[in-house]
Amino acid sequence: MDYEFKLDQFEGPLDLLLFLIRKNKIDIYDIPIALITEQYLKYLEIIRSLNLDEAGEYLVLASTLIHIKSRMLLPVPEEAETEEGEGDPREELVRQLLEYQVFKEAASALETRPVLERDVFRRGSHEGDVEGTPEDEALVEAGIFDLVAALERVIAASGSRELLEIDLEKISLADRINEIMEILAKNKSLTFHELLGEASSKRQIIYTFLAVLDLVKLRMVRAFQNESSGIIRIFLAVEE
Amino acid sequence: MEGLKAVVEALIFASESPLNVDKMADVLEDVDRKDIRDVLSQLVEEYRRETRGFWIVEVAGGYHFRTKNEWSPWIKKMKRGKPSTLTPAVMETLAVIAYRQPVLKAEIDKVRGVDTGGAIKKLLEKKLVRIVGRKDVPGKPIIYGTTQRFLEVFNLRDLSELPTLRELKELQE
Amino acid sequence: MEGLKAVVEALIFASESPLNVDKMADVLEDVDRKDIRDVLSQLVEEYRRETRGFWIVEVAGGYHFRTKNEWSPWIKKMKRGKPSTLTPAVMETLAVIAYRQPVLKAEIDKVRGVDTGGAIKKLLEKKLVRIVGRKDVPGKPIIYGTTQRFLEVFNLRDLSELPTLRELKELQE
Repeated sequence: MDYEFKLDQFEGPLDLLLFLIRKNKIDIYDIPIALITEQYLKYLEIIRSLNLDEAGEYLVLASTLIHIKSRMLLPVPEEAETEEGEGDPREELVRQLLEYQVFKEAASALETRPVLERDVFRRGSHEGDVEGTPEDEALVEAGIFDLVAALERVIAASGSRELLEIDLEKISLADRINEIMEILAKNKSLTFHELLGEASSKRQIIYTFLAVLDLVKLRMVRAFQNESSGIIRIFLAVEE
Repeated sequence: MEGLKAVVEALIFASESPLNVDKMADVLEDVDRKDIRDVLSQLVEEYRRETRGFWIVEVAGGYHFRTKNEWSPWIKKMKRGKPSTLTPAVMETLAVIAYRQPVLKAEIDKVRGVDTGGAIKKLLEKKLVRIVGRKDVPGKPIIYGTTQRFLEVFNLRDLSELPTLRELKELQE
Repeated sequence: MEGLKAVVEALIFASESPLNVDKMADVLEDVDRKDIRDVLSQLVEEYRRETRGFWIVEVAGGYHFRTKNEWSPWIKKMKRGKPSTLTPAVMETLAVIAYRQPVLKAEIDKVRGVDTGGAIKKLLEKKLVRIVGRKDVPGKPIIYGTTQRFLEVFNLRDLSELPTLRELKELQE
């Protein structure tokens, strides 16, 4: 067998396996697993020797192939075959291969379409087609990925370590803080109990408690306890 | 309305993204939707029939002007800059997302048999794919789907226009 | 050349700036300049005469498609509702507020290393950010947080759905 292939020829282990199946003109539903495993491992050796980063991705399938090969060598327990659904050990792999093949084909089908800015083009310029187009300030077009990407830029620029690990728990807390501040803006003050009354789940009760602590620490609210009744009342620290 | 055809033509032309009938009706308050649809199909047909540089295509849920395929060699030459093409790995990832959406990264990885993080990032950057939300299971994994731009770039009216996956059906039988 | 008129039409349409005869001749190597000029004046004349949405105008030493003036009221109306995008600086400020809220302007400035007053103003106008409260320290600095509208625009159920940086890192090769 000749090993001539381009390094970037394969998109992954499944792609390599499909290549071997086609190269050997094998029926995908009846893969001679010993032969294919042998060839797969030889290619894997080359990939590894070339120190390709992705060699690791090919290892998992290699072990799957070896596992299937060993299972096929074992005699099939007579009753188990039909009763317990212990079918052909190759079945799962075939399924995966067929599925992968479908999407590989779908990808090339997509590429044959008239692709924008490759085969067909939009109007090049939108400048000056109408003068003075006012902008509606309320409408914004942006995706959540743009937001994370923006954060990444900020961190890269500032080298700020503390920003690196974003604590989602803290952000959930921010949600509750926003809500409490809103409630307090409407009702001058509230008892802690009243705030809790809004919380429906255990999680929400915890967040309410943490949010009040945080707000006190941030000096955004003030909490007072009545000496005789023990009731805690929360006020906005600064009146608007 | 006098000149309705020309106005509709002007609106599609001036719009930066495909324009749908709803939006046109919004702008042309007193005009009947039926009349808008009538001039639309007249326009589409005229541009299709005549030997012109561009025509009106139905894409991403609306109507938009696009150059006709046959002139692409000259336009490419004019634009010189090479269009950024997607690598096969990125295209495969896009295909899985397009057909399987809403889909999790773990599912895409499984189909392709490799880690698809880099490809997903590329698709997010190109705005062909977006974060749809998070799945309500432990770990709250991110759910991906395609964008309006995906439809525009691959000249699809909507997702139902994606070529059907014939072989996959066979597999499911 | 067969279809020269259509090619010229397509080139003007796809060009990012007004296109002059020199540039067209460059692209259409074997075609005589005189022929290009001929189809150009035919095109200009046809668009001028016909009742159409747009025409070809000569601007900045080149040819360019532009909507006809008489339709501008409708086009303006259409463009009014057009969603705008945020500049990178505004987006970065929004990201800091979203992930660090409740947060003071001084903290945002520190993280971004610039004065973010303008960006915050823009975000307040767009109702993506609001004043959550004031801190009870000298100067009573304003504390910022995101709004309900922020969640709507970014399609989030709540703030815990914000993707983490770790998730973004996972998407890198």
